[in-house]
Amino acid sequence: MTPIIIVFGPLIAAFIAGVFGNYLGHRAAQIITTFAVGLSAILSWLVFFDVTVGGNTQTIELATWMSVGNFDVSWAIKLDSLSAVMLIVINTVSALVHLYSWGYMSHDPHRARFFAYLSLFTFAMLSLVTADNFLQVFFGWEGVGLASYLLIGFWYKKKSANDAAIKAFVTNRVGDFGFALGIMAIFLVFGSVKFDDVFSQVGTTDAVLAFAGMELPAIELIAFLLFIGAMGKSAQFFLHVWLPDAMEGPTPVSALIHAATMVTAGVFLVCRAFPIYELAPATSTIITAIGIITCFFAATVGLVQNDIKRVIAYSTCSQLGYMFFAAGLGLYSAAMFHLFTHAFFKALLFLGAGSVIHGLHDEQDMRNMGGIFKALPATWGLMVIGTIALTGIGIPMLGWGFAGFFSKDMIIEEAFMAGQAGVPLGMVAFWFGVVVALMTSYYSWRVIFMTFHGKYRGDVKVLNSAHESPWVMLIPLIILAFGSVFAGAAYKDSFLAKDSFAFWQESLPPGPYAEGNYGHTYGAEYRASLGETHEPADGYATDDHAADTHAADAGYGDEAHGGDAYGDGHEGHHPPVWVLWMPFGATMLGLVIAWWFYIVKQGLPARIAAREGPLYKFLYNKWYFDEVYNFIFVRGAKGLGDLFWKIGDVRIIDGFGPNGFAATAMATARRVAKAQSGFLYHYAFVMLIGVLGLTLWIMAGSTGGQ
Amino acid sequence: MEIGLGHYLAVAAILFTIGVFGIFVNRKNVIILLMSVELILLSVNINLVAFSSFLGDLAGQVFAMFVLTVAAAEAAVGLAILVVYFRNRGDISVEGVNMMKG
Amino acid sequence: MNADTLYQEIGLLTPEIILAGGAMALLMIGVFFTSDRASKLVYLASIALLVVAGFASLFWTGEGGTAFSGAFIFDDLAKFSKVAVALTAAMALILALPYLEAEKLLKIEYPILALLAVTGMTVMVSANDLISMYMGIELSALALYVLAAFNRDSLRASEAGLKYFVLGALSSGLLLYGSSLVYGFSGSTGFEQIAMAVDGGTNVGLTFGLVFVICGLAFKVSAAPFHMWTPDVYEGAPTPVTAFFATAPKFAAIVLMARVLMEPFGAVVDDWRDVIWIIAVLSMGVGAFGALTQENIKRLLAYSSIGNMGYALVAIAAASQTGLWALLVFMALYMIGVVGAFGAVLSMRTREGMVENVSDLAGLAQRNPGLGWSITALMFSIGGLPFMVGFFGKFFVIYAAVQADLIILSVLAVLFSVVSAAYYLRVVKVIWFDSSDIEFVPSSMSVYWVTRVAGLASVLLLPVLGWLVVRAYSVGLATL
Amino acid sequence: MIAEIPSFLSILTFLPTVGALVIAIMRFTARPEDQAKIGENSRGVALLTTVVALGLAILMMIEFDPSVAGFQMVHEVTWLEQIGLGYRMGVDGISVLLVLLTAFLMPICILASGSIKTRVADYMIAFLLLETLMIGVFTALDLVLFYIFFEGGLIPMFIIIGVWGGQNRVYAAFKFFLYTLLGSVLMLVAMIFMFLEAGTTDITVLLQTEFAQEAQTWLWLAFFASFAVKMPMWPVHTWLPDAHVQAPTAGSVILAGVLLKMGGYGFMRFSLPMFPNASDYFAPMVFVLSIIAIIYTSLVAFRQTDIKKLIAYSSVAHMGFVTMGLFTMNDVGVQGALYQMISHGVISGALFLLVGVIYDRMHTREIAFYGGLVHRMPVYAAIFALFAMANVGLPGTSGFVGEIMTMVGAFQAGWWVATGAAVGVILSAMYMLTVYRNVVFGEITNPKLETITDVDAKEFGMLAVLAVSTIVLGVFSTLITDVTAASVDNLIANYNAALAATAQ
Amino acid sequence: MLATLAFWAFSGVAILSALMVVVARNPVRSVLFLILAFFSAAGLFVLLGAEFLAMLLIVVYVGAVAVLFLFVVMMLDVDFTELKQGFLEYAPLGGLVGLILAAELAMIGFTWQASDQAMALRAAAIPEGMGNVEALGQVLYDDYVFFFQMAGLVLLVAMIGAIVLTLRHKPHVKRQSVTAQVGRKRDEAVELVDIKPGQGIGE
Repeated sequence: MTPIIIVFGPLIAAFIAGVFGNYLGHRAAQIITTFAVGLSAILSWLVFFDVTVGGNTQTIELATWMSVGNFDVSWAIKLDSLSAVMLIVINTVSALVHLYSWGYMSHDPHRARFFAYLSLFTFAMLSLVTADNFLQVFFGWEGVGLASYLLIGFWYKKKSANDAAIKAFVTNRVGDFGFALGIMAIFLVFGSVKFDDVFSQVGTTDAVLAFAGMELPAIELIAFLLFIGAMGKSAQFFLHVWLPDAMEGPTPVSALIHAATMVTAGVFLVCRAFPIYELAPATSTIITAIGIITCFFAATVGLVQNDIKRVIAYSTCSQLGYMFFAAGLGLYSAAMFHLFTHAFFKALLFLGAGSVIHGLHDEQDMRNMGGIFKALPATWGLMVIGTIALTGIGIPMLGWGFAGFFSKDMIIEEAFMAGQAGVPLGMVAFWFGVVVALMTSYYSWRVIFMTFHGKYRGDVKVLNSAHESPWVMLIPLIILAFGSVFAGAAYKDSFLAKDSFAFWQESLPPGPYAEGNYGHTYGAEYRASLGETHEPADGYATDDHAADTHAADAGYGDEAHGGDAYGDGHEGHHPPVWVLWMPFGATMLGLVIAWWFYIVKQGLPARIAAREGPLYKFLYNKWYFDEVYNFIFVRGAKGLGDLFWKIGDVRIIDGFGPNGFAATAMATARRVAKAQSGFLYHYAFVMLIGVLGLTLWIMAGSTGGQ
Repeated sequence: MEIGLGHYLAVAAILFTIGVFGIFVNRKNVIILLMSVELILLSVNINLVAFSSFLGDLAGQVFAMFVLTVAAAEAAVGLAILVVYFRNRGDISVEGVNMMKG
Repeated sequence: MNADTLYQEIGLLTPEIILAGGAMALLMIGVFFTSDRASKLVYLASIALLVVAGFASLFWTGEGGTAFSGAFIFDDLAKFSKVAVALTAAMALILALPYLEAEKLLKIEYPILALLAVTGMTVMVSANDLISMYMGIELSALALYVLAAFNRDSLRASEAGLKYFVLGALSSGLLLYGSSLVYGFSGSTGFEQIAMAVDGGTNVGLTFGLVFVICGLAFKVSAAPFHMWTPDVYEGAPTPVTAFFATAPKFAAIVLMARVLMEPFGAVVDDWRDVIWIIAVLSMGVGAFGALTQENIKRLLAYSSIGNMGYALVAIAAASQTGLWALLVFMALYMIGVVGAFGAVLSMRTREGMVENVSDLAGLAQRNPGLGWSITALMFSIGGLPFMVGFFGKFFVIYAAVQADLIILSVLAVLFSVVSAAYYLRVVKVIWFDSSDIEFVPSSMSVYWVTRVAGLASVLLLPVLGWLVVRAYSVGLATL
Repeated sequence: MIAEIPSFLSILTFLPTVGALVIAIMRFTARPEDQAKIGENSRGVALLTTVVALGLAILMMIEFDPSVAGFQMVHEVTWLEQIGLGYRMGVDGISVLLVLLTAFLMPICILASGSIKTRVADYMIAFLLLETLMIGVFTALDLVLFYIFFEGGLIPMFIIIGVWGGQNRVYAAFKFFLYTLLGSVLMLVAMIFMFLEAGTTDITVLLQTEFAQEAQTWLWLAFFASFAVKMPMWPVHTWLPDAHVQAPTAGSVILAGVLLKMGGYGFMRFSLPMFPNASDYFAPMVFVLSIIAIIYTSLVAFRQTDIKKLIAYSSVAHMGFVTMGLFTMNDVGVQGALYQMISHGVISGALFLLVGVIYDRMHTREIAFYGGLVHRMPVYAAIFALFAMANVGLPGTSGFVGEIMTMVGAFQAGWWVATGAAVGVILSAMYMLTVYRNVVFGEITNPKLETITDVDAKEFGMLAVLAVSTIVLGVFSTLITDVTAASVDNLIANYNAALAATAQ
Repeated sequence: MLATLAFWAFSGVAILSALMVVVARNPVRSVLFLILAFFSAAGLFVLLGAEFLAMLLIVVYVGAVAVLFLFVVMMLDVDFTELKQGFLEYAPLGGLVGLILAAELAMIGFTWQASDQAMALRAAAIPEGMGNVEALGQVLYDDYVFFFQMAGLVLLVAMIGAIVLTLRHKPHVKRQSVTAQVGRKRDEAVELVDIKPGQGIGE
């Protein structure tokens, strides 16, 4: 029952708030939705502990969605560690965002609708992560797309908001296109779209699909198609264009959807389908590459943006890049860990930015801010915590730091290790990870300095009326800040280290770090606790099997067996010390540069910007993606549409078809009528011609016929 | 040269053609049309009688007789219609008979 | 022949005797009593005579058979056709009466000539000899020439009469010339003898004669390219006469054509099928395209009639039992449509007089819904669209054609039916979509009811259709 | 139970005709001054008739046994025994839902005709006749009977478009009529050929008849000519936008909701089972045409300035999924196609109703005229959003189920088929959201819209019923697939058996 | 030999005069040429042994039909000089068609082949030793009585038709009314009119 309440509570609340919101009033709508999501949040923590600690994974089948022959799809709630992690992330952030919105949206006349959308989104996201089959994931996938569309376009009067909403939806649809094809391919190859059925067969299939003229291993193809879906949802390079524009929506939306939850769905999908990706080395490499590019690209663009939300949006994009290259390198648990921590601090940053915007009466341009930390001290403090968490400050050797320190540094270090072990692009990922960490630090601190420090540059009237946010907005921030500080340290072991075997159980491989350092003790312990042998009983993902395939198939090296690929288990699995310090150093360097530019040499950046150098313009215009896409796709579609319509339909099909035929018929008719001249001799002549023609015909071939 | 059935048939054919020719080449006078029709009927009669003679069968002659009868009746009706037409139009030019067309 | 056989055989001519004798009797009455009232009585009596003749054929219980050394035949085909001819002629006369009264054309000669024409038609459908074929055709044709010009004060009518006469005479010439060749080939004018002669092999002379005969007959059914008179005569002749032209003579002529082709020349189908094929296609084409631009509704119906005769010829081209009964079903159903359509045309009378343009029907569905609905149903029925009865006519025709492996012909037939649907639709469009303030004066009872009953029948006759098809079916089986 | 009497289907089919006759009698016996009153009364009669018909259709569904693959409730009257014609009615899993759909949409159409103020009685008669003909198409078990219903539907529709349609209605009505007629006359010849081959027009017998390979090809093409136009498939789709745009709201609803389905039904009833070899042979062509239809018409829809035309083009695209699914000849594809037909009937019907709502108020369908409707019509905006999303194929709505199942089926037939169709899914989002933005969102720029009123109770009721249907079907698709499964499986089994038999 | 000569003479005259019927400018001449053609044809009939038909042709055609034509031509009193133009416009094509037709038909004639059964199928073989008229009479009122009656009907139609089309009761023509004359009464015969002075007899 609990899982059902968790998933459907928000839906019911959304329905009530959406349909009856006008009758019940905004207040009731707020309370109902927040209560429902809050309840879900509390229950999901219970479920989380139940699953990860108690080991109570379960799948509840609610109803049949589709059932045609083998194509059997259920509405189900699958609870395992992976979905449990997602549940708490989603519900916690969502509940806090709901609460926060009480304050943030307090002046909006359409609050009820807003809360309905938020709850609807929550439902969709929950149905996504609790799916037990790919199609239900797709349901949630598109559902969150819808909610995102609705929320981005919430202020429907603004044309830019509407355009952004459509852009988000359509771009996501491009990803969904791949996802949907992936599902079809899965069904074709495995005869089912259920996770259990599919994953139990992945190792045994060697199906080959001819695709676009090439013969591809089915697994690679499926993995790639699914990844296209993930790219769309998680705003990876090529399909990232919608995310910055999505900031047109209210800030709580950005926090919830475009930072903490929806955009991580792609990561979730890759992790969920890791048995497929483990057998798809080529696609994994592509994922790594895309992750690296995204990570770097978004960071570069983030360096020069002036809109506070856009900077954070690019930051999100960049962090998602980290997660993806982690997943591409096979570090699923690390990716999930970063997803988990990122949810807290990125939500914190967004909500903090929202607090700033709220306090400054909807001012978003950082060039019009500065030195407002006095007016918004609590916000300042919380934002700084968020920034520290994001930039991942911590002391490497002590194992102490903010949330981002554990998750991000882990990814960078493991990338190095993977690179050492020969995983393609591993070292590239490492170096880019470091560089991007520098940039992350720079632009994150830039936000803090530009916003809160220095001289105020905006309208004085605004500053005078600037106010700190109400408690209802600050409390969620504080909770998130708490998470940003401690989530990393608290869950490091569970996600990545010694507890990870029990934590993930079968839903994810704990990763090389855990395997390398604790595999022989805890892994064995865990296996023993399950009473299993090395032979997998029936599941798809006993850790051992996963690790084996990991090593052997993903080409991590030629060494005998997986666990040792990262070094000798007894000696531990540790990168060199300089590697540990690299991200830290980069982060600090970024902080210093930011400080120098925005505190010491105030005004220098503005002058550089004013000079409009080519690099600056290139970055400021987001590598000209929008322009290129606009030219190719939007104008292309319009042009093709016009071509097909005005030339194809009107001129060619109608022109030669019905209209042409009608014209011909009328012309023939006129000719027939003209032949009917009214003159007797013509009539007689026609008759004679007829006689003559028929007789000649008969003479020509007495048995012509047909 | 022996005169055979073919000769008679050929004569009938020529008469027939002249009659037909008269109908569609004539522009002058509707009466000529009626006379052309009589020529056609005459050619048919020659045919019938010739066949009758060469087959040794009376039916052809009987047929020809009825054709003659009907031709007379036709002439009467045709001329009556012509008279009516002339009364209405005051002219029997073939060119003029095209009030209705299209 | 002696008196006994004459007495026996004369019974087969009951309908003809009723019609001819009745006509002569009525002529006497009409000549001696010249009042308008007497004329009207004669008129009504003629209708009664036609009905009686129709029923006399229908309820003829004798064996049937031939008379006058095989020159005259009374078989199922003749019986069916005589009923149809007499009844449709009666309908045409019923429709004509109000018009004739209104236009001061009610003279006793009109019904008398009609009766004599019908007599000719009944002889045509019973013809079993080239001479009786010719005499039947001429008897009806001469009467029709006169009827076409009956409104002798109208230039249009007299022009129509003149054109009809001249071309008709030419076609008679063709027919006769062909007949003479056939006679010369087979040595006899009787159809049965011809059949026997033909069975023993043909030669080009016979085929020539056959083609000439077909051409002559094609004129009578107004099949292309011998159709040229049709639009002009339909337009020029007084409307009731046109209605008469479009019904019974067509039926008689097509049945005659079917009989001539299928009985004496049944054995040489291959010789004449091409000819009929070409004529059928041309007719359907001319009918379909010719009508598209027509404004005058009588002219439009003329082209429609040409087209529909093309379909009838398709059935003949099938040259089978199926073809024959399909032809009968088609023609019978077509007659319903035509009678109704001309009833509608005769209802188009405004205060100023008759109008006959398609555009004059504008807005009829609102002004005069009964008439509007009837014409709609009739147009769709003539056009052969389902669910009207007319559809079944075309259906069976094409059925016959496909059965005879005339696939191309069937495809052409249905394609032309699409083109022709366009102008039937145009009439419907004018009735339903356009609006105008032309007001028709209420039509007389007879026209009113004939039009509406025909309209209804073209929709609701489906149950009766089965009976009709079964009748025609047995005719087909019995005849060939 | 009433559904057990043998002529039940005939009663259901001809009940609307009886209603039409009642109205006709009222209309023709009334004095001219009473005509207006008759018009109003005729609405009541029509509504009552259609509701009763719907009730009967529901009874039929209750009585229907989904586990049986063959025809049920068969009613047979021999009519012309000598030549093998008959009157035969019956339903199976393929047709039964289409009957229900028709009966379901009709009361809505009658209700949606409130804006018809002229010649109401004629309008109602035409609609009721149309209902008989539409239901008849799906219940007829006789070739000729089928053809009569199939073609007969053109006549009332012609009148409906032509009399109560928009500006360019005459052109549209003619185009609609002649285009579809041209398509189907060839089928008539083919039907007659089959009739002669099999000696009967009984569809149940014809389903067992094996036609020679070469004949199949020609027969298939002839049927294809008819059904492709009716569907409509690219490139014979151009009648549809015109007809849709010009037809009155209810006409568009019926056109999109039911008439287009006749083509798909025809494929399932005739082309696939009767000419399996030809179907197999031509399947790639159908795929190509379907994909072109999906992509091409989606792009064309994107550029439309007339909202109804946009939806019309979108219908063509969605029908592309149906044809694609049908010719995959696997259970997912075919059932998906059937599902898509039902679903599209509901969704496009609702979309046309939605257009009708604003058209009734403003008398224009120009997208540019509108904008910012959400300010004045929030409920309308919400419902429109729902159906826009359903049209886009969002999971959770019935539109998705049909699309995904057809695509899954298509992927099995060939990856490129599904890929092409999936491109259409992207494009559908593009045009649908764009039009939604332009009509509903933004500021009210047109002062004429300041006074526009939101949906009234009647409109809301109709739309709500459709909305609930869309969502329920989107979530519990087995409601439909359970009914269709047995028949479709049977169809596919026979198809494969026939192919296997000829392969040897 | 004489018969051969006669054939050529009759047929030549027939064809030439037929041609003149068509091409003569004056319709009166056309009629006269028509008569000539009939005479020639009658000659051919005699050659073929159909004396009765030959007589019939002259009596009926020349005596009745042709004269009727002549009457009408004269009655209609058309200004024939106006009706000249356009004769040759279509003549080449028409001539071509005519030539082909004639050639075809003549070819048919010269290659004529009757059916093998033709002789056996004859309905009324010409009896031996009996004159043509008698032979015809024998069959005409026996086997062919039906056609005879039909011919009567045809003539009746022609009569009715001619009368109904051409007979006119012109309003300005004074006609004798026998019944009115006979039924006259004395008191109707004279009307007494009182004429007032200076007014005259007015209406």
